[in-house]
Amino acid sequence: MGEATREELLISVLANMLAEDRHVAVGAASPIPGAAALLAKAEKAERKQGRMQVSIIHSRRHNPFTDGARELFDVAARGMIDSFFLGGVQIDGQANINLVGIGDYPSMKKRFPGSFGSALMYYVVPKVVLFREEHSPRTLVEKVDFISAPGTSAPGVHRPGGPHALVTNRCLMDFDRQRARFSLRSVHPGETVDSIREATGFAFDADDVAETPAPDAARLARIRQEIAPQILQFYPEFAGRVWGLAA
Amino acid sequence: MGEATREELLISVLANMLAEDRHVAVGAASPIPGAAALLAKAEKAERKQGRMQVSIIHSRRHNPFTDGARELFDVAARGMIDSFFLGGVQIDGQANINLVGIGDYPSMKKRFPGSFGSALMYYVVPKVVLFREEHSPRTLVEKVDFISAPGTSAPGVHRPGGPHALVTNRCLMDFDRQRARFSLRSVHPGETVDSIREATGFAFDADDVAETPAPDAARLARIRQEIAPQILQFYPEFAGRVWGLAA
Amino acid sequence: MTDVDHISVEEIAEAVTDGCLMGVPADYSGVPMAVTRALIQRGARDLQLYCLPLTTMQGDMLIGAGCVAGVEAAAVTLGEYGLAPSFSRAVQTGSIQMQDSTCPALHTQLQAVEKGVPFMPLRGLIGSDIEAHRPDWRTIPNPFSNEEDPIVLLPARPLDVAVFHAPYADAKGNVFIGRQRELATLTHASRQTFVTVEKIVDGDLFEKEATAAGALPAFYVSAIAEAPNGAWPLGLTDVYPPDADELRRYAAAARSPDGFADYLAGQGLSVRTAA
Amino acid sequence: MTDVDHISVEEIAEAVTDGCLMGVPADYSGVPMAVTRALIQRGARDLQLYCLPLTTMQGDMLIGAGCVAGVEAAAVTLGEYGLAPSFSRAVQTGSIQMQDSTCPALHTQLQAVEKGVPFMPLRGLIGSDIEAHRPDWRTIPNPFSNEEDPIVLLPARPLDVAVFHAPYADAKGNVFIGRQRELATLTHASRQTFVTVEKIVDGDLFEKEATAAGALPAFYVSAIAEAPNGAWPLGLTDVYPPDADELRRYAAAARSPDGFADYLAGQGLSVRTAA
Repeated sequence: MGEATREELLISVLANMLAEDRHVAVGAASPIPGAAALLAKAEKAERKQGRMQVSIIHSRRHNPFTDGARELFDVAARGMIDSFFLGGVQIDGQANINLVGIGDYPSMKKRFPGSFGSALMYYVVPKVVLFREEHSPRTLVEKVDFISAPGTSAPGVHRPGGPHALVTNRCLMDFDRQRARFSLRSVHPGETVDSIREATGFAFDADDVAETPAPDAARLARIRQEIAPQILQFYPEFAGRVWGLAA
Repeated sequence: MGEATREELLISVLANMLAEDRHVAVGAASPIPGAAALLAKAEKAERKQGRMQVSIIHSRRHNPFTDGARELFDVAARGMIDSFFLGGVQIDGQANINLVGIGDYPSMKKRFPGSFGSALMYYVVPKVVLFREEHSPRTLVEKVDFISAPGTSAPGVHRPGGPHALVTNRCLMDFDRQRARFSLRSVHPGETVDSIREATGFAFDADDVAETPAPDAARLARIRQEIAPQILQFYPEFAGRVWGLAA
Repeated sequence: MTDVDHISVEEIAEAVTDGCLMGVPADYSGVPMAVTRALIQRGARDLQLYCLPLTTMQGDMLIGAGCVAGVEAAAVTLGEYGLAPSFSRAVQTGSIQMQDSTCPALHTQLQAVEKGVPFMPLRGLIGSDIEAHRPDWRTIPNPFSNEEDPIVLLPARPLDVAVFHAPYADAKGNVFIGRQRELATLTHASRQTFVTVEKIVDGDLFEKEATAAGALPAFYVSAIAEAPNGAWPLGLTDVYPPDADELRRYAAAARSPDGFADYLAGQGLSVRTAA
Repeated sequence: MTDVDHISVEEIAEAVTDGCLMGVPADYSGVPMAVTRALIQRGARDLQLYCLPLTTMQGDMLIGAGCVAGVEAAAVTLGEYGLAPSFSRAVQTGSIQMQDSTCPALHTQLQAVEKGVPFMPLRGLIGSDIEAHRPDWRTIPNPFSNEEDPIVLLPARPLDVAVFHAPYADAKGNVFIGRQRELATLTHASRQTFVTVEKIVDGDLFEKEATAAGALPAFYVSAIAEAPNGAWPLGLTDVYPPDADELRRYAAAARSPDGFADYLAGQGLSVRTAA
């Protein structure tokens, strides 16, 4: 079967966070979160712990919405989406995320697409997983240049949701909403607490740091045999690159 | 061809008010307004003055809405319905309408169904035609027992729409929104200003009162040959009674 | 594999617990009359009916049978068959609490739930006696206007349960609602939604965009029961018309409490005796 | 008889007048690329794009061609083909006014128009730099809460015109939109709506509830143009996929102004010279 690839490790890490969910939503162009959600759903079904709705907006087949493009946001605002994934051009130590660009707003030095749905989703989805593969001082910064959505809110602001964890190519961090601070939970194979510190532009805690566990053989087999063919249907480029599959 | 029946006279009177409309909506169980709207649409088309959308909620065929039961109200609130019809258990001299019941609210001496959509439609549809066949001191009262929707609103209240006219079995009255007062415009055959005063529970003006004109031969022929068969499709009982048609 | 549990009409009636706030569809949306009879059968009590936006025979029967404590509606009527006799009696004797509303307000208060916001504005209303009797509504000055412009805010009204009847569900539990999109809002606004259907069909409504457009997705549905003719004696759009004779019979019978009780008895049902 | 006028793609481009506020659909909703090219052809200028909620190649081309004065969007991107180069340049040089928003806010501001209300509330937003740069939004204390509970009200944003592409219209002018119901809201919120379709089909979508469910009624539509392959090189759900090669070609070419101009020239188009 061979070792888990980097992508398979990330799929496994993300799937762990979704194990108990009833509804996981995945935005556009997110093959790794999409695969993680489908994996978590399959494992939950096997454990006979009930159904999991996986809504992948990018995929006609896995997009269950019939009330137009606003329905995802409506469902989320009602608290009915358990987990969602957000990225960021920049993410800072308070878990503020920036999807708009680098430099001074509005002209910016480098403009990126924009905030998408983050300025609602980050507030209302109980478990938002920040997922950014590139882990560098350029992406993980002291303070973002533009707050697409803040990591925490003032008392009194309706904020049932927020950041749960940050997953990168190098590690997994938890986020403590009370203290507005990240805590290194596990480093991926080849990384150390020091290498993470070096690659990170913000301060974080680092007690009880483990190595990120690779998926066991059963899970790895499931990813390759059961999940990969599904991913092929709507992320053909990704499935080709990671698993050598062709549509 | 014969004389116009009472129902045909009313259809003709109502149709006159709709001649220039782009969108007329008709609520449930309103065969006479429904027929009037279809007549006005046919005549407007013949005059080559453009299209008229006639939305008859009761009829699957003439109900054009696909956004659920709220769509009629949304369209109306945007000011896109030109004319609508409302009735009333009671209608008073200030054009307040009561669809809720007789006596003291909430228990009432006699309870009727309720206000339906009147508490929005009456405010936002530019030309609301009050249509109540029974014309008696019991229906046309000094002051309604319950205001389902008021005839006029205080300055500052968003009120682009409101009462345009009152049509009954006996007469046609205009409503002056500035003065909040009805004015007798025409009496149907067999009625006089005095007979109307006797049958009406509220005071009204009566200058320049004409006799309500019967539909001319061409219009009467159109009602019977073109409109009646359409009405048969969704008001079979009415079409049977008035025109002897059977589905 | 279906994504939704299949249960019986009686189990749905059990799941609609006494005292709950129940969303009730209009006569054109698919009225769950089989479940209505099962609710009377089980002696349901203290139901609060939230009508979207009106009710006909369903509400009148539940009220007459003693299952209802309160009604919020824009109308309770038998339509072309006349006034709703049990309802009128119950209002006049004060045995139910009637909260008068207007169609768009009933839609709007569920839209607010749907959207996860605490309120939504609506035009109209101001100066009506409906508004005068709704201390739960709030009028504010429109914050976007420089001139006087009062506007009513309606609070979100989350429902405990919604029940409706539909032509069919597919093998996965997706329900065909067609253009009765008020059923989607009703479902979104309810903690639980139970659906009875004429039949379960093979296939998946989501396979084609053309059929997906009329589907309510399975993940919103708590459970489904097959109930052929489940809207009878009311009709089901494009499937069967109302049973006019039966509706006339009901309208006549319900004019007196005895006649109503006889009508129920004819269906093996009885009026709940007071607790 | 059709209920809607049939005109040409070029006539639609004429009807989208310079300086108007134009509603623009997302890549999954049916993007009117034929009309986009016709707008560039006629030298449209000062368009204000309101994106529902994002734009891809359509917005980037219009910006690059000099047709756009402002953009309100949750994102402008070529998606898997990378950043939107003309957009990024235009923001960086200040040649367009960018009003950053977020998907649900863009939906909500049109829902407010749809409902005929001056504003609608939305959760989230507070404390973001999006909110900080939107003086047109207002935060109020939730009037239904006894505790501190600020909530943002978004003003209704009526559009001058909306243009989108759909699989087909029927003989009466009813347009199939399937479950892209954001196109219904877009239409409801626009003074005029023009639709291009792959083809006009016989019959009437309203004959059956099953097809009526996916229809936008003809009376909302100002005019229709037949435009086979009218979304190309973008895709049209269930009809054809995006033309990945062409999109890649565009993404590469648009990286420089010269490359962009060459790409346009390859389609017989050119960048509008400044007035």
